[in-house]
Amino acid sequence: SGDLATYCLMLGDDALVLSQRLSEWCSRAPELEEDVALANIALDLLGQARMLLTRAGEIEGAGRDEDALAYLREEHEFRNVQLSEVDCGPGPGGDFATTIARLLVFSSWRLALSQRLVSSRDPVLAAVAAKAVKELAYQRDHAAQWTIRLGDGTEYSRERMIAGLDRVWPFTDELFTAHPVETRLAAVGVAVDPATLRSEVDGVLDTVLGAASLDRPTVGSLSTVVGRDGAGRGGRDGVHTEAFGYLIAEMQHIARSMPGATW
Amino acid sequence: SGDLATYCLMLGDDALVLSQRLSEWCSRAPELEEDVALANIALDLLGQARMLLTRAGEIEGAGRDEDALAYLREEHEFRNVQLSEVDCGPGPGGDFATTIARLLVFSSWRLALSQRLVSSRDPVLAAVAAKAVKELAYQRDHAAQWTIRLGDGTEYSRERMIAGLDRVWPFTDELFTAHPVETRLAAVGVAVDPATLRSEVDGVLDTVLGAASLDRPTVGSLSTVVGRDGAGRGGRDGVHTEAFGYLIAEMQHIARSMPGATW
Amino acid sequence: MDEELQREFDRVVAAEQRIEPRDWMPEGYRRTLIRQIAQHAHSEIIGMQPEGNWITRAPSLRRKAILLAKVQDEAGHGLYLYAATETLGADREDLTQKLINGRQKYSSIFNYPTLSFADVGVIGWLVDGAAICNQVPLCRTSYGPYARAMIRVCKEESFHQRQGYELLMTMMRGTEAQRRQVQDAVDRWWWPSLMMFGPPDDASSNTEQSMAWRIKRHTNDELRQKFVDMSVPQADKLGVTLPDPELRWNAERGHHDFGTPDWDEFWRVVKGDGPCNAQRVAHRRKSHDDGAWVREAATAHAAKRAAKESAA
Amino acid sequence: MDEELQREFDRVVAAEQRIEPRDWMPEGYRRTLIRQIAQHAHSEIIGMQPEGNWITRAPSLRRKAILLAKVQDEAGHGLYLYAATETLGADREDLTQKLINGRQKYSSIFNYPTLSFADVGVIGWLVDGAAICNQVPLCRTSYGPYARAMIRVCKEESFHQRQGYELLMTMMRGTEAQRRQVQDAVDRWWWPSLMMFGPPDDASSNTEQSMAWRIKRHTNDELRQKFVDMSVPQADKLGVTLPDPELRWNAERGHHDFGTPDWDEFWRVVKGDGPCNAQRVAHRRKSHDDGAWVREAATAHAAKRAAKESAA
Repeated sequence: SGDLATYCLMLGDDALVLSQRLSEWCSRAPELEEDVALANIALDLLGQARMLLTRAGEIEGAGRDEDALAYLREEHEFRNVQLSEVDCGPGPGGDFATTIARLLVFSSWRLALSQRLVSSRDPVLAAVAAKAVKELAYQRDHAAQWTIRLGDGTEYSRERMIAGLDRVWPFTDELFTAHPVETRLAAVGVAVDPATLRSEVDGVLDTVLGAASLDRPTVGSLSTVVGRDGAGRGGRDGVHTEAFGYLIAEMQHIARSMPGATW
Repeated sequence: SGDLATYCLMLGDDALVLSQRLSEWCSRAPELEEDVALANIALDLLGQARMLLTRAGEIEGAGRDEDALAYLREEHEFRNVQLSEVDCGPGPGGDFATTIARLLVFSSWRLALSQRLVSSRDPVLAAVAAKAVKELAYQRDHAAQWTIRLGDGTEYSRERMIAGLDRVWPFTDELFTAHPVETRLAAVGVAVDPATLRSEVDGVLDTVLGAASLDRPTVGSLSTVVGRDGAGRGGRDGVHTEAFGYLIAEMQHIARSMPGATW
Repeated sequence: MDEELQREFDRVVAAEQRIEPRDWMPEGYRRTLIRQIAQHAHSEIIGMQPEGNWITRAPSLRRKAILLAKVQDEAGHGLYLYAATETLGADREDLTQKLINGRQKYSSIFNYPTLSFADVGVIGWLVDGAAICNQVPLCRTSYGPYARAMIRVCKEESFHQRQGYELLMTMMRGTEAQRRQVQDAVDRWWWPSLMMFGPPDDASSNTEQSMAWRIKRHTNDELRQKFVDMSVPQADKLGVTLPDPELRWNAERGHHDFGTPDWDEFWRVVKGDGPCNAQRVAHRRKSHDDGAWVREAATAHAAKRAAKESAA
Repeated sequence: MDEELQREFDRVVAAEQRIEPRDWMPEGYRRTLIRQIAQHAHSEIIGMQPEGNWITRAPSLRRKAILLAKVQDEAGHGLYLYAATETLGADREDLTQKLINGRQKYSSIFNYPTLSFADVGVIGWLVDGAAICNQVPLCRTSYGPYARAMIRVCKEESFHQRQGYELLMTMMRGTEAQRRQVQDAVDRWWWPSLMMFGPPDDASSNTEQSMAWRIKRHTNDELRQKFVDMSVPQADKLGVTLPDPELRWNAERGHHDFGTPDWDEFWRVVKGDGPCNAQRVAHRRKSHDDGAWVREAATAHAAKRAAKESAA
């Protein structure tokens, strides 16, 4: 059950952190329709995060609710994949194309994952996944449409889309690398071994990139930071990118500055 | 003595917050020499801030040291002028010219202030001011030289310099508006009434702008936020700009996340 | 001919019926409506900024979700209000240019900063509250698409208002620091909220014609009084003090007496020197400019696709 | 003629005397030195980023001041190292272009992220420590300006190293969370620090010629051993565990035995796929590009001023 709580944190943190990144776009999107769409996606992910964090806290049984987990953990206690935390714009680390590239990869992967989790032996995970499947299908479709528009729009938008994909691609390998927690839970039918999703997700991405007349990026994946056992460690182990600390600082500041407050 | 502690906070916070803003440039300056120069200025201001905050804490007598004051106050408890907190770059709110424009105004004002504070009847303020005078003369000179280079450089740099001055100008009135604390302390020879500095500072600025063939900006000063007594309130009363909360969040996050830690 | 059309228009308006996009209407009516609805749309869009300022820092996930949904609603309101102007022949891009060039206004209330999370609650309670007072009568306005948009907007706004008030209630039951934040926010937003109804009737232009056209239905001072009367008991229940020493119940009038807003400040802020005017417009301009290449790409792609389809 | 110059050059170098900028030197020596010093300068400049990452968040004002001063020193080191390359005829702008185009390297250690404030201390202790091991012998290198730059750099680096170690000492006396941060940072930085001495001697090229030229004075493995021997007692005193199960004292050799770094990882990171390679170079490129107009303005202004002065 320690594993199950950790697994809920992993999936919950992915959603929480990407939701936070997407909400940075609020009032900054290229058009009003997109302000509405990105806020909608951020809201759906936030909803998934709240259910998963709440569930993680319940299993843990130490009295931590969704807010204790979101606002009072240190950076290294977050278990999200690095793809979700990278600044893909509107900050200096990206732009709208980079945001779309990340959303395309993330939602394609999480949709495939959620479709399989619907048959998880854990009923809560299965229920969360069932709800998420519809939301993620919309997200993937939204990202795919923009990928095609930008890839097959103007010469400039095509350049931006290629640069955006190059920027996020190094973070894709992590999505398909099983963490020991995932391996153990997959063996008992609770979790999904993400390695088994790769060919399906690759197929989806190839279809979208094909429709956008874009090539699959050739940039390699990032070398991971090595821990004391010599094994590579990533977001699932609490090892994040430098940008993540700033995201957490902003997200947690009010909650941490006003101890004992109720909201 | 409540007034004196507050006055030390005001001047200390000005220096602390501008130092924080300037240190954002670190590794981002237009040339290495400027990386060194801006870090140097940030360091000098940080040094002034540390002496003044320490002094404020001592007078207060509640056991707060410089770190308690810097890291554990809420946003509305900071007493710095808004000019020091505005994002003038490298963030999206400005660029190098805006940074220089702010530094020119700030250092000209604070130099004039410090020159007068050297004869304060409070010996600590006098000593801090005496040390600061040399540092501020360098800062003002540095800013003046860049104002001239950018104002009388290329057509583009001239445009940027004009835009930078326009951006910071609305915050200048606050520098010369006496807060009741300043008025009371000036009456007893401890503080300086900032209104009495205006013509001297205006003269300096006019000289620099003249040498750069730039006109004095015509943009008006900002309307202040009105408090319950109907009087306008600014940074000296703890009313700040929206950008300030983000600065504080970043600055305080580690200190607040690790209670009881010693550094 | 024109006279006949004018008579029919006058009859419809006087009978409290609706003018629809294809109906004949006087040019002044069309122009005034476009300006009024555009200003309202601009206000929704600019209004996203002061509240959006707190989304990434909202101190609980529930409040983050509520706030994100609210700001999303504002974008939605902006969208259908711009759509309403388009039924009058206006062009959204043109109106946006007018906004970012400062040639059209938005509600001046959004030129004040949001300085703590309590501001989110107070904006919901007072600013949305004042907006509702202004807008409810417009649900019966003479122009059909505008009236229908206002019905939807008002419904969502009152939902937002309740959420804002509920946040303040929760904060007032919290820590001393939270109560201080609420009172401080009320102190800062009360007078600007009163100014949302516009200058006093004796200093207000255009009211008469707008009244006749049924695109304005109460005077500024009437609405302001209504808002004060509505807010006082809410403030009591909340446990906050409204920052007006002249505020008291006048049994004779059956209304609250209250002080005079600082109209000098009002005009300064309207004219551009408010604490955030430059910031709000610069933010909007930057977002619009930064997004230009995306909108161009979407247009280019749509054209390519259309060309392909017509070739097939 | 050239042969005679070469003989004189060889004599000076062999006699441990200094070659100065105006002295004759072989082209290979000049080229190798430029590359080596430039790489060192680039490392100082790129090295500002991982530590600079913590300036705005430093958890005490004293640590903020120390860190800011340290990063400023790194900019200073970069400046005088670039100046040393200029005495060899190199051009700083050209070298900067080579850095941001990926045609010249910097120390690969800076391709790892700094993930907590403890990293600032560990970089001081281990990374600056390893740098000092590498650089102290270069204070006696054959090229005068380089040797003199290294003397100054080494002096400041050992100051930085002591400050880093002192931060870690303070953190280890602090809370459990602080001790965890220190151990975690040591776990992450230990192996990359060992890699700073370069590949094992049997896989290292150019060493022999550089040794003869006295621009390299010990082999990679010698320096690595020295660093390990120096660090083990420091780690003991600190109370942290070095993440190498094979690490133990070998009384026979009078040195510590230790495990083999993961050279595959080393080469991957050198070749560009480290956690931060792309980020570090993009940051440098952006700063350089964003500053172009400022440098152009300074040049334009200087030209105007010169023209005025010559006209006067």
